[in-house]
Amino acid sequence: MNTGFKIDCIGYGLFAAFVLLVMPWMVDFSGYELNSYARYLALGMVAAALALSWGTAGILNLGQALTFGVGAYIMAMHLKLRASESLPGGMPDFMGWTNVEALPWFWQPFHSLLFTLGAGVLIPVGIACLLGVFMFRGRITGVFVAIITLSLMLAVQLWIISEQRFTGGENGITGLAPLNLFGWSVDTYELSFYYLVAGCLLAGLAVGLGLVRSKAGLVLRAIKADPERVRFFGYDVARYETLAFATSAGIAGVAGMLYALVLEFASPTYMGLSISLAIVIWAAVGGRESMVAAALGGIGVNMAEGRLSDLFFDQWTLMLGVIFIAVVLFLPRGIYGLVATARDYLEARYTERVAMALNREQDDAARPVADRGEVK
Amino acid sequence: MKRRDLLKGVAFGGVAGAVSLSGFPGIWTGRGTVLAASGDIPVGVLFSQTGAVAVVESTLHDACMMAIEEINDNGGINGRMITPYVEDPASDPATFADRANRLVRRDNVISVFGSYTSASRQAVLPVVEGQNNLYWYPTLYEGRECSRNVMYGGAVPNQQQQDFVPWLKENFGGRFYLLGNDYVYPREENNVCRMILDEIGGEVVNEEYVPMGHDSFSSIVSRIRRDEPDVIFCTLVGDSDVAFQREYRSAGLDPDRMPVASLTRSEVEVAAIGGDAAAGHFSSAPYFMGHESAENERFVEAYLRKYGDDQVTHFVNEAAYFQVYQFKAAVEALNGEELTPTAIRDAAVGLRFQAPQGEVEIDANLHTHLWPKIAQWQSDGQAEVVVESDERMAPEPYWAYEGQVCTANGLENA
Amino acid sequence: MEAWVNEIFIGISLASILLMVAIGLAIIYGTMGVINLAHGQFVMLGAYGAWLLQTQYGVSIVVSLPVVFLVVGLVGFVVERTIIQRLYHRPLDTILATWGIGIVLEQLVRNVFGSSSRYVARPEFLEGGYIILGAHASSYRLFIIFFSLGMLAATWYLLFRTEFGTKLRSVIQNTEISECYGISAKRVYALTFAYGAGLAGIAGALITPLVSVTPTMGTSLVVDAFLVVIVGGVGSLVGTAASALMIGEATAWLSYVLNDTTGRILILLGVIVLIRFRPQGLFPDTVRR
Amino acid sequence: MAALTLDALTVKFGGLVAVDHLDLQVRDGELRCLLGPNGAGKSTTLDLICGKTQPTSGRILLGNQDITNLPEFKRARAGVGRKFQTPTVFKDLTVIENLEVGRSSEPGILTTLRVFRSPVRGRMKEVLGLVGLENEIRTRAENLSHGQMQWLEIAMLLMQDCRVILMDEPTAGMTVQETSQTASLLRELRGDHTMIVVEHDMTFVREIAETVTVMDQGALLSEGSIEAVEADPAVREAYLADTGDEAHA
Repeated sequence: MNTGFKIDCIGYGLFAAFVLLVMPWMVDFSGYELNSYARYLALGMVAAALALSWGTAGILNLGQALTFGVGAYIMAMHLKLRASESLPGGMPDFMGWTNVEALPWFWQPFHSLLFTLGAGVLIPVGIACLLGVFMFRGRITGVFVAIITLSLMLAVQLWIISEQRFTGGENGITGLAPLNLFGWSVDTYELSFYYLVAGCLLAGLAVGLGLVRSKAGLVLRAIKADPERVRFFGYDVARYETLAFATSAGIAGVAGMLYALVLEFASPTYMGLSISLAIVIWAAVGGRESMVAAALGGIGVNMAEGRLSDLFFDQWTLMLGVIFIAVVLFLPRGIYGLVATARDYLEARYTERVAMALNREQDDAARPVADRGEVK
Repeated sequence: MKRRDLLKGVAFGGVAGAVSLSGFPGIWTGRGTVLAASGDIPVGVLFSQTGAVAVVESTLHDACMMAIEEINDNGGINGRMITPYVEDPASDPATFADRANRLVRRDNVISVFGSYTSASRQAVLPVVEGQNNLYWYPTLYEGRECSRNVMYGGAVPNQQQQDFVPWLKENFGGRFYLLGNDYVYPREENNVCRMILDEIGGEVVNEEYVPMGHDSFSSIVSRIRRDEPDVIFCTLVGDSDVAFQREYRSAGLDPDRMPVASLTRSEVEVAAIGGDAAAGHFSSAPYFMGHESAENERFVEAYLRKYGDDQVTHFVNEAAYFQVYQFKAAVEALNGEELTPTAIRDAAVGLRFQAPQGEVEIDANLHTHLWPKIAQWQSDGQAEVVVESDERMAPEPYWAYEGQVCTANGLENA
Repeated sequence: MEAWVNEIFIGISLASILLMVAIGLAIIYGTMGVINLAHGQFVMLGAYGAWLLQTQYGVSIVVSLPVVFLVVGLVGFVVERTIIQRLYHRPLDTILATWGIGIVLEQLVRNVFGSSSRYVARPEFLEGGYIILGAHASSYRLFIIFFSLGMLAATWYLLFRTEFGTKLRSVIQNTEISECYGISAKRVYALTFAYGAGLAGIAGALITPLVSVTPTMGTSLVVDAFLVVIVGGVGSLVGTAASALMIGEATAWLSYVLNDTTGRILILLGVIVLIRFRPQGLFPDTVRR
Repeated sequence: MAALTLDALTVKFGGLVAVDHLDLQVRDGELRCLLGPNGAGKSTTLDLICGKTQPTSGRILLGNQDITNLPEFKRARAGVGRKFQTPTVFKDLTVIENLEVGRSSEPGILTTLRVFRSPVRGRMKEVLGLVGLENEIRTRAENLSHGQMQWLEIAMLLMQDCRVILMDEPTAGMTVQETSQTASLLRELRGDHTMIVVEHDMTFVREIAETVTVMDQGALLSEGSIEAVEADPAVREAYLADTGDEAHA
């Protein structure tokens, strides 16, 4: 438990330095790229959220984009209402076109910023809790979890597209007002906005790391290895799995809210099949075992995508495909695996040297350390 | 992880690292392709080359690039070359926004030509409006938008339907079956269609939407068989349109008694449907490949020569083509004044250009006056124009909304 | 009455397409535990194969099937040998690798053939249709129904009545013991994967007259096929057929009574409930362990 | 008083009756050995007690509490611990992490979310000493020897501090020396914990057993001291009928 804690802190610190200093430095702390980078951070955050459920608890959520998208829609609803204040009934334009008489009740509370911010976390968490209880009480695991989460996401996406009167349909919710955060009008191209996103990402990671490094996280890692065995120690496995699943959903919800802010619209493609699989791939490239590594994977792949698409135009998809295959084949634990293996190797060498030194000192006077596994 | 894997991994990571570190950090921000020489005119070209929408959008890209090349080959605009900055938004709205951002904010283009779907246009809007740039959008769309930063080159509902719906009622009867993909455009077109039908005494027997990309139409065809409408008023796009028309054919329905009247079907879809299955049905659009005019002959000939005989021109890539010439005319009209997106926009209003479909004109509301046509598809995959408007039709993006007018000052409520 | 018969026929017809696409997937998933997300792209390759043969050499779809089967099978073989083979002990990772393979195949096809949507004509002798019990049945759809049953039967025969099938089943049961008896597990797996890919190719060629042929056509197919395989039960051919039929009929009826969107949403929710309460599938396990 | 009572416990798998109206009482602090030929239903009985398998009929009482219909984790909380035949420790976790998972007196999320350290003192230290793993606390379980893994699992059960420990062949795969160390470990635990041990190794059984229960074909065959059981003709017959490897019993 506390073994990995120090290493976590170092990793987290380095990551924070990268996000807070190096990335803005790369663009001289200004310019439109900050907006792109903020977008990458939001995507890195959702990759980290997936790593929490997948890497820690072994729950492969192929519908991670569902809660991400829900978060984005929640933020967009608030901003749309603010943009529609001057329209008849304060109703979004797309509702007026489809002859909606009055603002529907489930839109009403999104006038409030506080409600919106709370809902952006709690609604995804609520969805995940319900789905988690539904699945994990039935001891659904592995590929079945993947299929269920994927199917649910596709169903919700279809529903959102078809209920155009209330959701904006295929176009999503567009034409948003800028966010006014307690008097601070957010400009998404400013350094301050970038730091807002970075702060949320680091906070989300801190929450996740806290969970992973607590005893609850230890139990989750045990569940990943052998859920059956954990039950016989008296842990309610379904509840633990739901905990990881819901925390992951909450972080994804925040990431979604930020994403809608960055792009200034919400679209049903945010909860689509391709982004969901992309999230899995980002986490795999970075390393699913560590949230920080997964976030780095999300940021790195998207940065690379931005660059490759610039250099190689439409052939970048081909290159990305090849890179993914190569990572899966040669780096099964992602980039994190490289670091971890190197670390373990060094650690083993060090222990070996210490042990040898000890042996020499003790010589025949004492029995070798390795033989001491005896019952008194 | 085994030792051998580790070594492989290190090698792999090392190469990736070496690539990414060279020129750090500039490599993350600079542009790969050639920068515009001073004096050149930078424009963005933003059509998907990959992803689901690439089927249509790649042809818009081709037409747009051809126009740019033609202009440059003929000495550019007032001697200045157009430098196209090309991006591939991969059919994804979020990527559209990101790439538009790059074009407008990094490459400092003074106009962007791009996109096919409404969703992608709306994704780009915050970017071009935020920077007061100019977006040339060639596609027919649902109207009721009045941005001062978008040049709308395609038809809006009144331009496609005002002549078409009464003509259909006259020739086939007034019982319409409305069928479309589930998104903004079909719903709005059907809304307009209902209004026209109300006015002229027709009726809607059914109105139905299927998800984008949906390709099994058996149930719908059996419902059509049940309802026996006079006209199937169709706003399906892409794969759905193809699958539907083939299903219609194999179900043995008769185009003479129950034709499909489409607002979205162009030569692209017909090529995929197959001429036999499409023959006898109707489309309404301002342009068809088979339209007879000297300008069109030149356009089609040049296009096929450049991109191959199996390609087609259609009402969206025609607009993608002529919009570049409208841009050229606007820049010429500025006559050496400073080139800014707003100046180009203001200079473009009222300009006329002899497009392949006929002489088009840009309205003060930034939409385009077009020449509506009704055509019947033939088994060779071409459309034969059966009705041709004798005057340019004005674009009224808020036609269906009483009291709302799109003017040079933006949306006005009367 | 007519409407009833009609909907039943439509359901069977949808089921036959699902089945064609799903059989190959079921074989690969059932025997090797590989979740092959590139399956849709194998289908797409088959469709392009049929298109190429028709436009270049004027070959009808039906005639092109053996060529398509062999070529796509060969692609599958190469993919298995170079990539999948290294992943048998990490089944969930195959999701990632095969998704990457899918991306690569899609882009390669786009590079070679372009993004346009392609047209393939149905064979002339399958034009037209029949009236059965008052319902309209197109001959091509009837053909596909029978062909898919044929594929099912051939696969069953291959698995349970041939030496290769025996070897395959013994490898699935116990790889080590089989190897002691001189069966090369690697070879058996590679051939099975190739066979599954070949079936996908055939399915792709046969659906060309119904849908449009584009580089992106595979993605939506693979999701549906996967639902069919999982609902049917891992490794069970009968289960795959039954679940294809169930989903096909449910789609037909729900889209007839309600509409296509609601129908699809309900199917997805139904699949979720089925998996939750019957994760072993409709007909669990006849081949695997 | 009985720590554990089985009352006409029966389970059928399809047509096969794996455990057939089994009655069993184990005293508090007793070390009970469960013997029987292959397929006698010994492991299944343990599965039934710990909740891995649900009985078809009959009751299981832990003290006075009826645990027949409780899910596994609630039985564990009530005080049933299980050691499996092959050592089932968490191989990716270190020794101390395994033990921390084992320390499950407060298994609720609200508690575990607030625990961040597992200091080696008190009970943890004691147990580590008992099984001789105090020098391996940072070793990942997969790097332990087979015998150490078995002890680790026993140690986890000790951390769990359960009233009744069910052990399925705790010496399987151990060397002679390791086996005798295990025997002395079990003797030490006797009294504080109630234990049911399934074992084939008769030498080991003789070393530890007080009372022995013999099962055959799912039913109780004989019960008593080791000598009495070995003298029972029914037991001899059952083992002779079994062509398996325990004929020496």
